[in-house]
Amino acid sequence: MQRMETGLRTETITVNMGPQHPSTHGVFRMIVTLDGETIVDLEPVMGYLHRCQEKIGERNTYLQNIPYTDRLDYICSMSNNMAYVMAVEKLAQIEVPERAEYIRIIMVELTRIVNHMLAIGALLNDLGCFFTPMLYGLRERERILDLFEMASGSRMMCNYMRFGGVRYDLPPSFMAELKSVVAALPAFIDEFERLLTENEIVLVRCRGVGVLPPEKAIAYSCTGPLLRASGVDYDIRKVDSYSIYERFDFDVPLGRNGDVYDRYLVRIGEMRQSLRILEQAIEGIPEGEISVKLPRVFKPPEGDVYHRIESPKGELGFYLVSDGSTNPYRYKIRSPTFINLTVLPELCKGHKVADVVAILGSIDIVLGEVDR
Amino acid sequence: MTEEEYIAEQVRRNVIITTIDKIYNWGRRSSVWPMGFGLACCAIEMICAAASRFDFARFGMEMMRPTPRQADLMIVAGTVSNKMAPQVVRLYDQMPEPKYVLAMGACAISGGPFKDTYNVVNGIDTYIPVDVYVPGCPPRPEALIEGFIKLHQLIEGQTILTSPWYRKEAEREMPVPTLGPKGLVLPGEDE
Amino acid sequence: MAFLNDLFVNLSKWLSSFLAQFLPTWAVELIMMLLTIVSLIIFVLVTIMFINWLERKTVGRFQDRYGPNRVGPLGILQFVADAIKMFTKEDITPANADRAIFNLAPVIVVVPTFLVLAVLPFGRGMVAADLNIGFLYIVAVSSLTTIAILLAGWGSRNKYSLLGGMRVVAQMISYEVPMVLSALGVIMLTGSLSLVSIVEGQSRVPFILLQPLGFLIYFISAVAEVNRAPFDLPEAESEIIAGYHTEYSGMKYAMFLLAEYINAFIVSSIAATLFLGGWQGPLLPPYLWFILKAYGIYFLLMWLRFTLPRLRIDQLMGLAWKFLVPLALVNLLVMGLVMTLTQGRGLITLVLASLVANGLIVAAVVTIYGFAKWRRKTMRVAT
Amino acid sequence: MSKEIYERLAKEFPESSLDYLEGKDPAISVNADDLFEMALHLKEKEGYDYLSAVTGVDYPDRFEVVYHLYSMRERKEPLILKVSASKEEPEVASVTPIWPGANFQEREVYDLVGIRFAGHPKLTRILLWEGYEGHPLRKDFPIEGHRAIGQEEPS
Repeated sequence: MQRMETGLRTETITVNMGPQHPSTHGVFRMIVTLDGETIVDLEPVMGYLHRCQEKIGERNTYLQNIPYTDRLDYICSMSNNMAYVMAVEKLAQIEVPERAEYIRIIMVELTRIVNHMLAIGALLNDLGCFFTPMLYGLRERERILDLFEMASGSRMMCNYMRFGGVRYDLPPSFMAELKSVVAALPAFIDEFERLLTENEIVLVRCRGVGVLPPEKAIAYSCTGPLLRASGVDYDIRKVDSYSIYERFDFDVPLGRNGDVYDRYLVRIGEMRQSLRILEQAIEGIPEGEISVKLPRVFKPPEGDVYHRIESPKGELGFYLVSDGSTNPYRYKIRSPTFINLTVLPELCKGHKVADVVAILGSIDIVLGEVDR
Repeated sequence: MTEEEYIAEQVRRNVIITTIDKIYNWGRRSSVWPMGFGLACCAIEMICAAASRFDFARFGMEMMRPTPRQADLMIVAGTVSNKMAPQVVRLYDQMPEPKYVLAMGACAISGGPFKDTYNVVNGIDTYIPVDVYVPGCPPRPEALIEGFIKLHQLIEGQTILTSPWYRKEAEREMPVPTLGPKGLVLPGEDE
Repeated sequence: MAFLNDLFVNLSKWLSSFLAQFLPTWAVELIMMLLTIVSLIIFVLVTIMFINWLERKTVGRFQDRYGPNRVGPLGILQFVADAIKMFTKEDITPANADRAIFNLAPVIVVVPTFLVLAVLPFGRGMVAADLNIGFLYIVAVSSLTTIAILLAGWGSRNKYSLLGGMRVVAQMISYEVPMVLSALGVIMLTGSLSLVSIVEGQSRVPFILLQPLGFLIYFISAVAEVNRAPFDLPEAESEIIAGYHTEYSGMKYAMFLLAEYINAFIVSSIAATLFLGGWQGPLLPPYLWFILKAYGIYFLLMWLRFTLPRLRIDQLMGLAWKFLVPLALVNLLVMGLVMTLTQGRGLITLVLASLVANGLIVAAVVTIYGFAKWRRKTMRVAT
Repeated sequence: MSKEIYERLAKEFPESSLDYLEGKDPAISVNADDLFEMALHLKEKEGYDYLSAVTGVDYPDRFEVVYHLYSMRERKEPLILKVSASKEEPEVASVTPIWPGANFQEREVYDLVGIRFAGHPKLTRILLWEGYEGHPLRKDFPIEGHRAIGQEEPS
C-alpha cells in the first residue's frame, strides 16, 4: 500500500525467481518483493544442489576426495584441487617438488582466466546480450580446456593434483601449445574490452548499480573480485602467500566504486595479471620430479588444519580434522560464493528487477560451490 | 473383398500414413527445442555444446527456451537433489506433448558419484520417464550430440498412429513428490 | 527489362482482362482482391521463413558458429520444420488463466500486422489499397499490438507475463510519440500521408538525406516499437523468462513468434519507404529494390540485437521522454524553418540546408551532453 | 602465532577460562558464555574485521564451533577461536551482529550440525528444507539419510 499520497493504491507483488530461471546460473532461487519494478525485499533460497559433499568427504579416504573437489566449483576444478591438496599437505607436512609447484601455478592461473571469461560472458548474458560475448568467451575457453585435457586427460573435471605433486607430467607438446595460447589471449582480451568496456549501454547498466562500500564488503566477509572491486587490497596470493606465488611479479587490480562495472573491470585486470604470471611461469619452470612418493595407505597425523587459497571467485578454504585414520574426521569447505551471497539482499534493495540479475551475475556464483 | 483388394487397400493406407509420419517426424526431429535449464556441472558442457566448437544449432536446436511451455526436450543436466526433484517433475508436467527427456551425466542417470546420499535422487527416472541416457561425468559435448542423434532416431521410429500423446486416456502427467521430514514423498504414499 | 520492372502489375492487368471475358465486373474485382490477399499471405509466410532462417544463420556467423544446416540446402527449411512441430504440439491453457482472453490474444496480435501490409507499396503500382491517410492508418492499426500483448500478459495469470505485459504498454506507448514525430518531417516534405505519394516524392533524392536525424529517431523508436534488442524488455529472457508469452505453447506461441518477426520486417519496410525511397532505384525492378532496402534495415536490427545488452526499464522510458521526444520536436521545428527559408531555391539548396541544420542539432546535443557529463564529474569531485 | 593475543585476551578477560591449544594451527578455546563479548572485543580493539569461516564439528564428547578470523585492514596473523557446546542442548551465541558475514554460515551450521545460535536474526535451515528430520553432519546420521532406515525407493 505504497504511494498513498498520490491517491493511487498500489500493492507489492512477490515474484519467485528460480530455481529454474535463465539467469540464476543454476538452481538458485530468489523470492523478490516488488513495488512496480523496484525491489523492496529479496530473500535468497539455496540448497537446490546440496549434494552432501561434506558428508561424502567424511566417508571417503583423503585421496578419494580429490575428484569430489572438482565438482565443487565446476568451472575451476584445478584451483579446487589445489586448495584441497595443499590443506592435506599442510596437515601431513609434505614437501612439493619445484616442478610440480610450477605446473600447479600454470593450471590455476589458466583456470582463473577461464573463470573470468565465463563470469563476464554470463554477466553480459544477464544484461541481455544474446549470448554473443558468452560464446566468444567459450570459444577461447575451449583452447584452454584443450590444455587441461593434454595434461590431465579430462576437459572439465581434471582430477589432476595429488598430495605432494601432480598426477602426470606435462606431455612433450604442452609447453609449445601453452605458449601459443598465452600469446593469443591478450588479443582476445583486447577484443572483449573493445566490445564492452566503453559500450554505452554496458556503462549505464553497470555504473552505480549494486554499490558495495568497502566497510560493508569486509563486514559481510566478501572475498575475491567482489571485495577488490570495492577497493580493498586483499589478495591471498599476496597477503598470505602460498605455494610459490611470492616469486612472481604481478599486481592486484582494484576497483574504486564497488559497482557492477568495477567488478567487470577487476576481472578483466585479473585476466591480464594471470597472463603475466603465466609468462613468468613458462620462463621459470624447471625440469625434475613432479611428485613425492607417499605410502600406499595414506594416514595423516592427528590434528586440524585450515588452508585457504585465492580461487578465482574468492577465498576457498578447506578445514580438515584428522583423527589419524584414512578418512578425514571432518571435511569442511569454506566456499567463496556461498559467503559472498550473504550480501546479495543488501546490494539489491532499491534497484530494479533487471539490476538483480546483473548484480547476481557480477557476484559470479556457481551453485555446486554454494550448496556443496 | 478379395485378398488382393485387401492388400492393395492396406498398402494404400500405409503409404498415406507413412508419408504423413515421415513429414511429421521430420518436422519434429529437425526442430527439437531444449529447455534452457541447467542443474549442475553438466550444464556447462551443455552450454559448450551450444557454443562455437560443437554448435548444436546445426540441428536447429539452438532455440533454448527459458519456459517449459515452449520446449520439446528437457535436458536434465546434473545432479537432482531432493529439494530440486519436485521442481523438475513440475517442469516436466508443464511441458506440452510430445515431450522428451534426456538424462545427461551420471548424476541424472543414477546419482553418479553422489549416489545413495541423504539429499540426492538416485536417477531422475525414478520420477519422470527418460528417453535418452548420456553417460559421462560430465559427458563431453560430442557425447551429448550423440545423444541428440539417438533422440532423432527415436523420433524417426515413432508413428502418429500409436503415439500416446494424442489420446485422451493416456495420462502422461507425473505425480509431483513433496518434501517430507525424511525425504521425498510421492502423493498417496504414507507420510 | 521493362517487362520485368512491371511484372506483377502486368500480370494482374492481364489476369483481370482475361477474367473479364467470362465474368461480370464485380466478380472480377472480388477475385482480384482475394488474389491480392492470398499473395500477401504467401508473401508473409515466405518472408517469415526467410527472415527466421536469415536471423539464425546471421547470429551463427556473429558468434563463430554455423547455424542450422541440416534441413534443406543451408538449412533453409528450418522454419518449415519448426512450423510442423509447433502446429502439432499440445496446446496448453493454464488452469488459472482467463480462458477467453488467453485464447483471444494470439489471434489479435497477428491481425494488425496483416492490416498494415495492405498499404505498403511494394513496387510501382503494387499496393493493395492506396489510402490517402496511409501513414496515419499504419500508426493507428499497429497500436493494436499493444492491446493484444497486454491481453496476453494479463490473461496468462502469471507474474512474469504480467510484468512483460505492463512493460509492453509503457514502452510501446512511449515510443509511438517520437516515432510519429520523426515521421512528420517526411510528411511535411511531401505534404501527403499516402505512402505511395511519399515514395513518389523521393524520386530525385531519398529523404534520409534531408532527414538523417529523423531517420535515426525513427529507427530507434521503431526498434523499441517491435520490442527488439536492445529494447526487448517485454520478453527479456534473463529477467522475466519469456515475458508476456511465458505461458503460451504450440500454435499460440507460433502466432506471437510470427507477429514478432513480421512486425520487425514491417517497420524495416516502413523505414525504407519513408526515408530510403521505397521501391525507387536504378536498374533493378522496383519490388526488388524495396525488398533489398527492407532487408538492409532488417540486417541493422539483427546487428543491434546480437551485439548490444538490454536497457533497463527506467532508462528506456528516460530515453524516449527525455531525449527522443525533445529531439524529434527540435528536429521538426528546424525542418520547418529550413523548408520555409529555402522555399523555391531548388532541391540542392534544400538538401544542403537540411544537412547543415541536422549537423547543428547533433553538435548542440553533443555539447549539452558533454557539458552535463563534465558538470557531473566536477560535482562528484566537489562532494 | 596467536600466543600474544592469547595472553592479551587472558588479561582482558581474567575470569573466563581461556585455553591455548597447540597444533598446526594454534587456536584459542573460549567459553561459550564469553564468546560474544570476546568476539566484540576482537573486532573493535584487536582489528579482526574479517570472519572467514564458521565450522561446526561433532566430536564424540562435544560439539565444537570453530571461527577463523583474519584482519583485512591490519593484516594481522590469523586467529582461530574454538567454542564447545554440550551434546544435549548445543547452543552458542550468534556473532552475526558483529560480523554480518556469519549469517549464512551460522544457518548452515545449524542446518547440518544442529547447533543453535542464540541471537541469530533468522535461524532457519538453509540447504535442506524446513521440517527435515535430523542434522546430516552429526556422526550418528547415516550418509544415506533416512533411506538407510528401511525406506523403500519409490517406483
